[in-house]
Amino acid sequence: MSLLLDTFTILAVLAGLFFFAAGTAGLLRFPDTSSRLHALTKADNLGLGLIVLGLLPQMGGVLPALKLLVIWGLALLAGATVGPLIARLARQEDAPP
Amino acid sequence: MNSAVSLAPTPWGLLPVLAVMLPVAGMVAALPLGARGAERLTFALLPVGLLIAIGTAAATYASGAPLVHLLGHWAPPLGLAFRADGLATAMLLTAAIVIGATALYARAEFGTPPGTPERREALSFWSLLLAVWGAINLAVVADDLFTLYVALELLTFAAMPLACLDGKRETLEAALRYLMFALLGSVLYLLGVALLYGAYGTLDIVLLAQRARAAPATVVAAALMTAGLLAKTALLPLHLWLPPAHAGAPAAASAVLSALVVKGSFVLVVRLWFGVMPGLPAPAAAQVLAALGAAAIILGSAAALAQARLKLLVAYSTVAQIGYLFLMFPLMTAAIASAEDAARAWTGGVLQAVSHAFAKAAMFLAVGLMAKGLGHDRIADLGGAGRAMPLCLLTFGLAGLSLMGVPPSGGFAAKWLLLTSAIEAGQWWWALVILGGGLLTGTYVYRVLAVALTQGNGDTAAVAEPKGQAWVALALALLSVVLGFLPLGAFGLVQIGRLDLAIGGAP
Amino acid sequence: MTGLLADLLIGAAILALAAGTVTARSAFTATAFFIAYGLLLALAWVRLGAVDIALTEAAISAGLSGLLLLGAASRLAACPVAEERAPGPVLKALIGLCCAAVSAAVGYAILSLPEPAPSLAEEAMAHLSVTALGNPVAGVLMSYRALDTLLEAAVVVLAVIGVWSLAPAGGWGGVPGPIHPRIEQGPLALLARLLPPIGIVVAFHILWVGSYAPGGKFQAAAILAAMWLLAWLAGLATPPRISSRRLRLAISAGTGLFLAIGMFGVLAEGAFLAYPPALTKALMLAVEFALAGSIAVALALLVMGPPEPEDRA
Amino acid sequence: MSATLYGLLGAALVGIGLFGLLVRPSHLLRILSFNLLGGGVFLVFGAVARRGAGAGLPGDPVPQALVLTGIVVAFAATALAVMLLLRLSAESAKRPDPS
Amino acid sequence: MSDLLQIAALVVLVTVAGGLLRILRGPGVADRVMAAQLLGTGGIAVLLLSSVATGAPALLDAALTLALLAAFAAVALVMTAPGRGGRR
Repeated sequence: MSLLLDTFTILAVLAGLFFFAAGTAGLLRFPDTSSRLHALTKADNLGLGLIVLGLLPQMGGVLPALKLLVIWGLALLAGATVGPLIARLARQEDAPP
Repeated sequence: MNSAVSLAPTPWGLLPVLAVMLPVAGMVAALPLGARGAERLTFALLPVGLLIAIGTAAATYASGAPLVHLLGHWAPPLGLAFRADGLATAMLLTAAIVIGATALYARAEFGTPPGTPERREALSFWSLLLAVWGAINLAVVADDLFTLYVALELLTFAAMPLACLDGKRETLEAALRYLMFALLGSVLYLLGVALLYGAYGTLDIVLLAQRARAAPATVVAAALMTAGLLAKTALLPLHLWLPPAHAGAPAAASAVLSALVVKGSFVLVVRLWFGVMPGLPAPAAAQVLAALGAAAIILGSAAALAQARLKLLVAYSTVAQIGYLFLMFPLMTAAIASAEDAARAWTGGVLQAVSHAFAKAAMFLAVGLMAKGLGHDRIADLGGAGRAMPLCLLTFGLAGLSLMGVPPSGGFAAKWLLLTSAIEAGQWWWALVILGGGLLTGTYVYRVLAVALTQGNGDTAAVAEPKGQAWVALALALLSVVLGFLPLGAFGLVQIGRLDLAIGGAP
Repeated sequence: MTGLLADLLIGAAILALAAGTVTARSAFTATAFFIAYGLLLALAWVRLGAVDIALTEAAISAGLSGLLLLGAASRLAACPVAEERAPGPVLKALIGLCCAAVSAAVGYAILSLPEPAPSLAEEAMAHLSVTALGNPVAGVLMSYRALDTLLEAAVVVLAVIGVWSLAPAGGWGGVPGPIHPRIEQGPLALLARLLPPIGIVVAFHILWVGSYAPGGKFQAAAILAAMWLLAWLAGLATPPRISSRRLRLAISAGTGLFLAIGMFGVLAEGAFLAYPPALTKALMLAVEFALAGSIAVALALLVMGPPEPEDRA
Repeated sequence: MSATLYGLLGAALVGIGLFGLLVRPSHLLRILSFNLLGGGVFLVFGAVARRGAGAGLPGDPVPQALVLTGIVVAFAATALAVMLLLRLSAESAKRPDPS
Repeated sequence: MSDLLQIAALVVLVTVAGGLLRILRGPGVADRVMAAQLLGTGGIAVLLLSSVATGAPALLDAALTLALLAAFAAVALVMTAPGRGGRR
């Protein structure tokens, strides 16, 4: 059972790492701001989400697990809020004043 | 272990704690009480604070050993101690008197009569005055280097708004420059504190005095802390912030800033050099400090002489008088062999700090009245001021005597002690500086008096001197003169608890 | 091995951000660097085994200082101040050399620190049971060096007085800081409504665990202040006027209570800030909660700034 | 090992902050530099604390507690400096520089 | 397990450091804000991974604080960004 859970953790964390790496690569390589934003949101939401998912079985109890979920929820909320604001900022920057 | 280095709690050890906590409590309460309440609270606390200071001095003198209190019964190095030695009691008394006089003086300007709405200046002034008082008391009685850091920050945070209380652009600029200097100074000090803790595992001054060795960390820490504290004390060449900040503040604030605030960091330099590391022989560094002091005396006095405005003259005079304080350093380190010379230099330094506090506070208050009465503070146009405002001019003159070092005055006693100590120690060049500084001081004081005693152009006839305020200033000036009449034996008080005596000279 | 790599990576990133901050062209860019610097510093504190400090650093450097400095940068862009004179290239190089010398001296001093390092860890742990606390850092803050904490609370009160005393003419007694228009919809309005309740719960949690685990009043206060500021930015919460007696009491209450308990120690135990053993836990809890509230209010007010003239508001 | 590393990082930050404080003409950048400098000083404390690990603790709690106090005090200092600067800018806007 | 998670934390740290390059390079304000956002999320991930790896539950609280404050900092950045007419 424990082996199964550990394998699950490792797989999920690895997947999370992949998204983080992809997000950063996108942030660095994509040519324009809006596609960079797109890449970042993916990394943010999915990367952290997968890591949280992977770590859930490793938590000793319900309360820490709940805390983990709250942390992810907060990150999602922040991403959802800041994303559109950044997009607006990017549009303003791209458009000539 | 002798009594000077003991950290056992003593009877009456609570007095220094109260000396700190009462003004701090007053500052905290000032906010909800409002300007009028803060003013009344200040006047209620003043006599209590003065009594506590007198009590501390009496108890210290009677027992011949510093008063010690362990906060929460926790002994250093884990806990914190308050330790009121002779230097601390002298400063506690000075602070109580200067704050009291300033408060009496400031009532006319910052008072809130019943029924009038609260003014910004009033609430700020009374709460900041209490904050300065608490902070300076803390800076002289705390025995822990980090607590002293907090004291320095309290002092800065209280002094900065006082310097720009009038909200004019020039004073705001001066205050910003002051703040940056002061913040840089305290952060350098804090870095030194970190290194000392890393090297010795304690920040208590008495324990450090026993443990400190001439290791690289100690030397770097001492250099950083000294540099930081000098920036806060405004020793030349780190003095640039002082004249605009002290001259631009309201008179009552200037008095406190010049008389007390710069002394807080000075006392810390003394604690560092003769408390934390008395065993470290650093004659070259002490010579450098004194050389900076000597330069401050000469250049500061010359700059004062060149000023066209009276307030700036008084502010530059502070730059010069701070220089005298640093002459004690090489005399104390050179004279480790001769206890008598070291004692003389120590008393001279402390007496200089105290007598300058009274004289400079008196001078700023008097000058403030003159500037207000005449509507300007241009020295060239002071003609007739002598007739219109005789008390103020008398105050200026008496305070000037003490600053010059003319007998009999507190300033004379201080400078005489330093002078004889310099000659005895074979460092006659400092004696020349003291004499030269006195001469320059005499010249700029005379210059003001000479103009003020001329006839003038007649439009000063209508100027009335606010008698109450003028008497307060005069009383301070008289005090700085009277210090010189005290028999030298009375100054035995300031020798109590000197850590360099207890430990100094030991390898 | 991974630890060393992580340390090197964090260290290099912090250095790069610090260098970026001091060389940045615009104040906004510099501040963005500084916020990132604060976040990374929090990671550095975790690596140093100081989770208490990591929490504080994240909340204060990256959060409150960030907002304070960003707000200043945007307002200064609108009406700039005469700058100090920049030193010439030669002087600049000279200053650079001096700064490098200071760094080298401090580095040398650190390398020369004695081995084994002097430490109060043993002593702090030995007496921890007396303090009724399980977190040694809290023990230092609330018991061994309670005076520092008390004075620090006083410093915060004094800073509020100092900031208010900078109020321009015509503003005394008014609402502190610039006034933000109410944001009714959009993502920000959502965040400003959703985040504060969560933040308050988290702050209480951090405050509560502080007695036996990393956390405590400063961290909780910084989080609470940030939540209030978020609602303020979105125009949802107008702070009370600074003439309000209640607001002023809220600022002073924590420090006042701590002082009173300190004096109570004199009467009951014969030493300032000594807690009677039977009451230790209760008194400490009271101080923790009161200070958290007062410091939260004060920190938020420090970011908001002095009241502005009524006619402009 | 990591203690020394972060100690040296702190020393480097002190130099960087000091440099910014002394050479940048903008007041706001000076205030930022002051904060960098402060961060460096706190890291030196952190290194000292880490070196003193013992009694089952990851670090000496005393310097850690000092840093907590120091961070709050440094924040208060930053707030005062920033507000003073903003007030100065408002006054300068009212009355342009005579020079 | 613990070693693997520590390596994972290191990898996240590397990607975060990569994202920092974007902060340093810019060019636009939006890019800098994005990179700061990534830094926040990455920091949370690092803290979570090390919390499990080293068995230090206190790091969860640090992650929680970081999550709250990262959102706050990002909002502050966006609201005060140049070209938005300042805070007012």
